[in-house]
Amino acid sequence: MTVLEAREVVSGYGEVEILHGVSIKVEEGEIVTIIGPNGAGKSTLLKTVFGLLPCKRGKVFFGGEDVTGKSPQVMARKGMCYVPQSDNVFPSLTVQENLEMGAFIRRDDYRPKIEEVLALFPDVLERRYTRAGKLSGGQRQMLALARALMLEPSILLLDEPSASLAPNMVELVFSKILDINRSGVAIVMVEQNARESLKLSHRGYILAMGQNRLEGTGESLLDNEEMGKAYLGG
Amino acid sequence: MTVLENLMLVPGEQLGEKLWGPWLLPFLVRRQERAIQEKALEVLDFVDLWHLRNEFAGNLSSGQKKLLELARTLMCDPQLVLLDEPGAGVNPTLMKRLVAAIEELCYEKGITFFIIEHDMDLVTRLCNPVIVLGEGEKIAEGMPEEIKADERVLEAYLGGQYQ
Amino acid sequence: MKAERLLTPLSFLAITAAVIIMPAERSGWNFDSVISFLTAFATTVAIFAVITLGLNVQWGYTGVFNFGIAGFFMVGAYTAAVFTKSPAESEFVRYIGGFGDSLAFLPFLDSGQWLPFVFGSVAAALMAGALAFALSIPTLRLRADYLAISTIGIAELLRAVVLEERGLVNSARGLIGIPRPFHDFFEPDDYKFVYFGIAVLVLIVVFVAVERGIRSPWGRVLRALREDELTTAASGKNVFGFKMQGFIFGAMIMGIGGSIYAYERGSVSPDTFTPFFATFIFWVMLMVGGSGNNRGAILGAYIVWGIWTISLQLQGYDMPEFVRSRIFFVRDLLIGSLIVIVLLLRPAGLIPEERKVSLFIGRDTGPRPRGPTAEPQPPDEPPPD
Amino acid sequence: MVQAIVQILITTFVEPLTKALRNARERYPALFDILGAAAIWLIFAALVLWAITSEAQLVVIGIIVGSILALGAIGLTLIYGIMKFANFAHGDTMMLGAYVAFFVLTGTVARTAREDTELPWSIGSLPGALEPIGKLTFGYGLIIGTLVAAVVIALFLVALNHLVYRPLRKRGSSIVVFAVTSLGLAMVTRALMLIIWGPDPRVYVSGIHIADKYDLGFTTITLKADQIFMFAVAIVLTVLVYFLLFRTKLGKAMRAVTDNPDLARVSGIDTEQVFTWTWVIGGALVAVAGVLLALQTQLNPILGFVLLLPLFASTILGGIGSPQGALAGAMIIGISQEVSVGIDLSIGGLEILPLAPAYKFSVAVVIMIFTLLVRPQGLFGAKA
Repeated sequence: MTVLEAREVVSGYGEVEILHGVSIKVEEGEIVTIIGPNGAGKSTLLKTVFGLLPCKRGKVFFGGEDVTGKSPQVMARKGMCYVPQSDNVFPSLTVQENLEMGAFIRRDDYRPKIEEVLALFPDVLERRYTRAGKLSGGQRQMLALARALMLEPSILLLDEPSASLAPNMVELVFSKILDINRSGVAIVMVEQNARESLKLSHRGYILAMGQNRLEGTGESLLDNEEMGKAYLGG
Repeated sequence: MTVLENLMLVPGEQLGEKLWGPWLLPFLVRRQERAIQEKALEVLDFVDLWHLRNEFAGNLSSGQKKLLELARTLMCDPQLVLLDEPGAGVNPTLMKRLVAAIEELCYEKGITFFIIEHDMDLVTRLCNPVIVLGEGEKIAEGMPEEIKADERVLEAYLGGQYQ
Repeated sequence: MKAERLLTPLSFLAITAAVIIMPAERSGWNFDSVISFLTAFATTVAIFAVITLGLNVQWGYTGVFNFGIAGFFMVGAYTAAVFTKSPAESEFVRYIGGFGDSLAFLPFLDSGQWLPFVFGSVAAALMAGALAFALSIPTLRLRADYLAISTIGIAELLRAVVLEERGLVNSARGLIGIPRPFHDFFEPDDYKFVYFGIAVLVLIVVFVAVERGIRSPWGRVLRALREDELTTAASGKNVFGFKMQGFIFGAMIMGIGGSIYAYERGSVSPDTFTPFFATFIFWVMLMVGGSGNNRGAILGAYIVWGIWTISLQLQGYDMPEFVRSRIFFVRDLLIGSLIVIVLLLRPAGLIPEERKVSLFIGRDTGPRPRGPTAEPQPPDEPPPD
Repeated sequence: MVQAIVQILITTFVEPLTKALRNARERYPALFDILGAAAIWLIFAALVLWAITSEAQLVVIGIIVGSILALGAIGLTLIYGIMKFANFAHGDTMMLGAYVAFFVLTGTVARTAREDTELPWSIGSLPGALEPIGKLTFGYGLIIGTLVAAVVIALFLVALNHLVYRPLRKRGSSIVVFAVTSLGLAMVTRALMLIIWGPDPRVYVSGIHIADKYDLGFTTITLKADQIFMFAVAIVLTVLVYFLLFRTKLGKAMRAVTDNPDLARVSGIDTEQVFTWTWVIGGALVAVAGVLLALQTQLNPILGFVLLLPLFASTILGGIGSPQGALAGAMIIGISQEVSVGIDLSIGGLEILPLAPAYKFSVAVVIMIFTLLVRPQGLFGAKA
């Protein structure tokens, strides 16, 4: 079943148009990676899907329902969570409070969920009552993932989860992403680290100039001759 | 600021940049302004932004902004220009123009370019010696054809195990 | 769209009609009193327009968020007063200096007071400039809102000094008897026209000086750093130096405005320079007229002072006592609401900023340097990437 | 000419100085951080020690003024931290709160500028509403009046938020536009007070209030029961706000929005709702602060603007967005202001700084600018 579908999405910042009609599709339980050169519109696509940027033309469907132009709050309520690339924790709140903020719109008792989520990330669990501003880069990324999981989303949008992390941390973050996916959450991530991310993805899209360039399974993209050209060149 | 003003800002040591300049020596300032404007328009013509000279720079597309940035550097008669990813986010039409502009500047005016870029098309077309960096080290150096054949370069870009 | 374009002339006409008709009707269509009323009105507008121009240099062009106009205004007015007055003689009037007569030792000054007048204005400009220089070192690097709070605080501090230091400028009683320029040469009845002329002359000089400065490479740097300090610094400009120059230049203009205010009134008192009157009203004038536009600043001064004056005129009409006794407060309410409404509905002001490049060259000169290209240029680029 | 001189002055004096300072700050950020905070704390500690031994009475009054300021400053710091703009209307809103309570209590409005008229019924006409409670000067009528004022001011601010600030926010206006708008609203608020209640000062309860003497061992101080009440109210409300911010979901959301509004929106927090609640809390606090201030001094429309500088000084000194910082900052400002009246800096018979009462508020300005120079993030501010 298709969880998320974006059809011919056109969007941008203010007057400037960055996406000129991009389509992606995410099936249930999939990891989908979006790669492409700088300025191709990868992050813009995520932001538009999540309702942070207005969708000028095209449609976004989530779970078969048209959610074009809905606000982030609505998206979060429907079960889509988004982790921005940077500044993705509240630095002056403790780890625990960060997670509570992740569950802000939940009306039920979310305390068991906090324990459950923290169990996934042992080294964040250790620093449960420290302020998030004092965590290391990798721990922050973990916390950001944990925060997004608090709503038990059916799909997670990740904007460059491995950006500016040390290599061993990158590995750890990717393994966590795989864990999350195995628990049944579909994942869409935008990545610069094409090789590593495509390795663990089911499918991938390559964007260039705000348009779809290539799509296929993770392996097929890695083997593709044109992939080198598309990713390295514009 | 309009595109033209952006360029006219660049030259240093302008007499009119002292507040007393425009008050006490308007004629000299005017002459200087004319010269600067002429040069700015020439540079704008060169990068094909002349028709946008009175447009606000904020309204330009990102590709046009790249051209404007190049134009800004040209305003101070450089001998060496450093470009950080000139090709990123530029559409093919503008890219052609950019490449043509760089070529002309390089071969006709003798300006040296030092370009950081990951678009191999652009690199092959423009650059004579290419230096490839990977994980903080120099991996290879040479002409584009040599580079393209280099094992380690291919590995650094796409991962050796898939080649 | 059309209504938008009519807004500026309509508001101008409405104010003009009101300031002519109201006094005329109240004086029983006495032409002379209307003329003298209008002269006084226009003189004040000219004086306040000078100060608004100074604010426009600071905020409109340099982007310095000065909420302490009252301070510079006050320093200008008091400096001019102290420099042109004769020394204090009575025990009840105490102030420092009083250099007005001591220049009489210069033989060519003996006849009149024309130099002390200019002298006082120059001193006012220098003092206000010096104050701005002193303030800019600690405050100019601050964030805009911190700068605003600091400047408002410093202006209040200065007012406290004026009020409290008895020996300085006669504290709360203020200074009276400031000599008025060329006063002795004219009939008292005609003098108001002369002073109107002087005020307008000062306004024109300041206007031309500001226009020249702004529409020149100097102003270009200011506007560039207002928009993006980093890029301007990357072009090799000394950002802090230019910011400081803009701030000081604006403050000097405010000082000059303060000096001609002091000459016009013939007296100064610390009550005038409260933040509400002496700072806020200039912001309203600039925002209504349009910041970043010198003609807008003058128009704003005209319209806001027009509203201010008209509401005072209303007092003379027959109306219920409970309204009449509150007319001053209603006026405050009007001015306060005016700026909120302007910022909500027309944030650019009546005359928005112009796109003129430089005073020294036209907006668009000459043909394309290398001649037109073969195919006509597309009007704009295809969708940007 | 002038410009050339300025240029020379800049290059010879200002630039080397600022450059050296900046370099030092870049090289030893931690050291500068600690030094800045330590300098402020030390100066304050020395002042308090000196003041307690010589001017205990003034220190006590300073604490009372400080606790009133604290209530206003907490509201201001929340608005500043969450909405990210300096609300110049806060002082006048504070005074408006005091007047609303006055109106509820007495039903008095001005008929003309100098004559009053009374409504036929008000809280004050309830049986025993004006009967003093214990040693206090006022009865339960004023407490009801204060509660009503808190509600009215909260609603007033929420209405302003919807009518004025939200459209500005939607347009993405700069902080400067917000600041000028709030200054305009300050003027509107003050004009409203002048229109409704006239320019003359008023008091809640007229007559002479008796103060008690307390023996502290080394000195005696006099204190009115009202003043102890003010201090208690301020402390209780501050503690309540602290609990709200650190223990409740709404409070945590408010802190989250202060930290990172974009991420808060992404997490599903309705930021507009948080803004509304911030105005409600800030408004209620500032209304209570206004009533307490009017009890301590008087009701006077022009006091609102005078208060603005100490309020901002407390907020900046404590660190924007930090309620405990606002409390500490307000105490420091309050005590410094009051104690400054007692300072008589005479050196060798030469009076150099006879600090007159009019300089009270200048003390706040000086402390504020000093803070901005040495430690712009304030005492409790986290971000550099």
